[in-house]
Amino acid sequence: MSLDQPTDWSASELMATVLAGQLRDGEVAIMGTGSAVPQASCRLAQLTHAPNFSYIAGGTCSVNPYQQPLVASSCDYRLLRAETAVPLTDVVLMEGRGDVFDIFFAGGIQIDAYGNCNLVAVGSWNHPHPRGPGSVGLPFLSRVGRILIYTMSHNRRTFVEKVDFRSGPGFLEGPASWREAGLMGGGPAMVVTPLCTMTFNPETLRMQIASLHPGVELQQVVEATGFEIEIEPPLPFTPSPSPEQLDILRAMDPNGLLR
Amino acid sequence: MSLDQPTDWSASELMATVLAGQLRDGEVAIMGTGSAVPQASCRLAQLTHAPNFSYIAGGTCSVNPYQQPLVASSCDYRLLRAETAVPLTDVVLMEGRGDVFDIFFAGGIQIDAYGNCNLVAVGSWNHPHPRGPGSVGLPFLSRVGRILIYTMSHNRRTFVEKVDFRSGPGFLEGPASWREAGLMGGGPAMVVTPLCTMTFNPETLRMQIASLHPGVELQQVVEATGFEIEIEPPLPFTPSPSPEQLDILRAMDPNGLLR
Amino acid sequence: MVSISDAVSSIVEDGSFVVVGGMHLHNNPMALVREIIRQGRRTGKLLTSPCGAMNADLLLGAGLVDELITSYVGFEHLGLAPNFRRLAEQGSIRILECDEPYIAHGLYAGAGGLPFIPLPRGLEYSDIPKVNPESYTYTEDPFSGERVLVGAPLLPEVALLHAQLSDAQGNAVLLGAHFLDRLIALASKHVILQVERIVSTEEISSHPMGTTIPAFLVDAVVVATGGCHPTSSHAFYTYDEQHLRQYLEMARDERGTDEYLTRYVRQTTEALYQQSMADRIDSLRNEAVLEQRAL
Amino acid sequence: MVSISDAVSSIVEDGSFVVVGGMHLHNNPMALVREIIRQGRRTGKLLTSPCGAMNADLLLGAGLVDELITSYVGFEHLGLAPNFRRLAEQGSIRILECDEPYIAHGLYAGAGGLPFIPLPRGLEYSDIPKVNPESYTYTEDPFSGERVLVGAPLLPEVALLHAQLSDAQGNAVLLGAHFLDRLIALASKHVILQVERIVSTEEISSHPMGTTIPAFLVDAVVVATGGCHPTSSHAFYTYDEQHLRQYLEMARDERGTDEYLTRYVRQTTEALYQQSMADRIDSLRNEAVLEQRAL
Repeated sequence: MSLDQPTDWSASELMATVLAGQLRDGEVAIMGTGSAVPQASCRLAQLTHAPNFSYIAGGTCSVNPYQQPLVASSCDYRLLRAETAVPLTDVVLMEGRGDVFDIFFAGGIQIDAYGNCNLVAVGSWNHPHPRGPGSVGLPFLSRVGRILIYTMSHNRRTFVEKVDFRSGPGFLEGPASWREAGLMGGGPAMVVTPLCTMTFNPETLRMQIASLHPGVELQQVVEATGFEIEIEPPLPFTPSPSPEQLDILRAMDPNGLLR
Repeated sequence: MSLDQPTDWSASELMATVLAGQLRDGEVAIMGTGSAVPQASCRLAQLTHAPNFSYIAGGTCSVNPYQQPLVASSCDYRLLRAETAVPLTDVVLMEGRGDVFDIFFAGGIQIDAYGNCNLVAVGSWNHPHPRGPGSVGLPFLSRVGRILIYTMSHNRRTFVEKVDFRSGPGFLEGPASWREAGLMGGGPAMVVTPLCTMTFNPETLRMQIASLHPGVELQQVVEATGFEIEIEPPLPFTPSPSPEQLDILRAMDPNGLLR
Repeated sequence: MVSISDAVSSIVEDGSFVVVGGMHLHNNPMALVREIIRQGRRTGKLLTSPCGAMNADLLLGAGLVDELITSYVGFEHLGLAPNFRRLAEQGSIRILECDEPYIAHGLYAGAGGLPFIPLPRGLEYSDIPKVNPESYTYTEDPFSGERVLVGAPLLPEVALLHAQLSDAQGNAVLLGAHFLDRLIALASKHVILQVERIVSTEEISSHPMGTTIPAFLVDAVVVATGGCHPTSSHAFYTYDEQHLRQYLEMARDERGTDEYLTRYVRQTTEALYQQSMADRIDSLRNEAVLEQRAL
Repeated sequence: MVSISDAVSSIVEDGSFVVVGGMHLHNNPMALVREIIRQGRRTGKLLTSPCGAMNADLLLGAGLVDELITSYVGFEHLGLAPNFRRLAEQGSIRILECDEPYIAHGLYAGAGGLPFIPLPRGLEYSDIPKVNPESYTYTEDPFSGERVLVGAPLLPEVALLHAQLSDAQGNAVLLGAHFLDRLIALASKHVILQVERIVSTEEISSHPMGTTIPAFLVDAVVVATGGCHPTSSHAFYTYDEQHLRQYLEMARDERGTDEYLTRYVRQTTEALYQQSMADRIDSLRNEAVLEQRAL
């Protein structure tokens, strides 16, 4: 918990509500490992403003798991308490097709100013420190409607000017390279951390602070970010989770994964 | 029924027993459309000398259907009375892998001296007469252990010197082209018709008569074959089905598809 | 759920690339095929999966197919496909001659966004690639340097599929064989699903791994009880051999085909067709073959 | 059915290309992995599918992997994979860096005899192809002329897989998620299957479409009740978080890893291991999640 003031909700709960707000009725989302926060956000969206939103949860490939309860592993058997399930091989096809998934929830051990994500290596690939687990499906960021990035680590090791290894492409090296690539995906749309939400400047394609979480000072974010982050004051505060949202999140999370 | 002498078994029953004799314990076979005869042969082999022989029956992709009863359509729902079943997409993969299937049962509207099969067109492809249904999986003949060809039509329209369209490769255009192609498959091993069985001369790779069905004269076969067929006298007669074999075949064929 | 006429009129555009599901005499989406004929929608390209039967031959007979991409159209032991045969022999239909491996791998490429698909070595020894350079070409294997036959991805605009069960949203269960229908749904831009019966989402959820097509791939669900007739619907009824033989007889020439289309398609609605065939279909009910989930 | 030691000794040759099934903390074929370590069989190449955990990290810790081909080795929310991390940071293991789409499509190519496999456009914007030219290269799309990233087929010699149920011949049912295990069985020259329980062929036949792997692809079936421990076996038991945390703690250095291997692998047999863990596994039994076929 990185907030300075005491609140009656956790950073993860706030992040889940922020992400839920990005999801629209009728859309379809996909996510990878370590996905309790995005899973909670998807289910929250379904139970509030987006009843026909669909999502596929990790390697079980269950579709619209009921989150009874929210689980920590992306391949947990209990995720099959779900509307239905599809084979992983089909999900790989749909990710490649590129017009099925509107949202990809991404993260990384490094995330850079242009939203590129690294799950492989800090330092050189040959002699990394640390060596990350690996990219899994992150290269598919190039073929998805929009990318929502989340991380529990808002610090200068995670937020760097340029990733040491690109697992999943954000806006590449900025406007020129992004235009040249002509990818079908829309690129990163938002980043949410325990401190703030960030979007991308449509001109520079660099990360900019969009809102500060309640109780967070701008200076905290600037110091915790390893690149020059764009700011357009006055910055709003991120809306706190509503009581209804918190009720829903806590009903699906008896084990307190988000607390 | 093309035999001249009355027998207590049909040509199809004889063909099923001949084909069964080609199947070895532990092997795996695959077949296409219109496959009552090969299906009967596979089940017969399982129930006699080859209990660990496996076969996949047409588009249902059932594995080792119990043939209760033998059915006419290769995709009949009743074929799912089977040991198990696999998806059609998996069968296409296994056919391509090339080391899974030992046997492919093939046929055609034309079959030529080198065992090439045609399911597409007699005459030119642009103006065929008749137009056949199409090749389905026959091009996979290039990647299977050995090919067993069967047809109910032993006549000069079916057995031609050279197919007008090659759906599935036999020994191509003979020894030079076969060597040059260097295919992983072993090529055609046997042909069975209502008149006789034929094998392929190991030198010329052309079809040769291997046995005459009981009551069939050599001259009949020669006249019914549209190319110069090799003969090595004295020709044996094809062994008649045994009473045990006929009991098994008739138990699985209450509707008399083989009669 | 929408009406069959709304589903077809709103999703199938004139000139679309359409794929028909089912295989041979089984699970042909005939209710949707008949509705397309009633509405006179031309299919710019028609793909069979891999083996077409009544689903393709009827559209061909109705003169609604510009180009046919197929590895088989026929009626198995019942005979050749009369309209396919006649049009092919007359040279009055453009055929993209294919084989099953290309159709399966081409759909895989289409579903997965693969720009093209290499085919197993040996397939180049059929004559198919020679007559269909639009679907097949050659390239070099960049690893080995060898010449490789490759296929173009198959990207249908509309899939017409039959499922035995689905919920109202389109989470579909194919009881019995799946043929290529799952892959077709994955590769197609739009999916219209005809089903024997609508079940609750709770029923779908109780066997999540048993679902064949997830709802988010399905554009429209149409109830069509008996909608595969005269072909079979696995686990529900077998094919109507008598009706199929009648069709094969009538469709020997254009006039007979037209008479068949008038009587069984154009002068009736799908609801009336299914009503008129209900007794026949009842008599074709499958003996219980497998221990099944509740129907 | 054979004993686990006979299955491993007769099928896994020293230096083989081995693939381990399961994904993340689930369905890892740990009984087979432990037996390989007991017998000291080197894997010339080890593939994860796509996400390895204990299955890969333990083989790496035992020093039995020459080359690792993977898109992920880790323990999800529990932490990084300690032996994978240490060896990678030391530069003492050759890594063929991959992504999930290549592993899935590469196995598809291997299973289907496709000489190579084009990948969807856009995947070339990761750094993965740059550091792994053995698995990835470029060619030209012969249809469009565009540059295309392609992968080499994945052709494992031995697959180590876990299934919840199978009959004695190896007709295997994965209850719960299948991950890539079906595809792995299709792509691999040999399959060794460890199962929670043997069922009759009649039980398999009563749900033919529910079978995940047909027996003719399986070389050996080994009964390993609790054989995924400390990972989960879907529908049977969940992962043993306490034991996994103990492993992660011990495996922080080589000495601790060796101690773990001595205690839990080398100085015990698989039967004794499973016996010693039986109470723990009982306490990890899954709540009934789904209406299931009879276990």
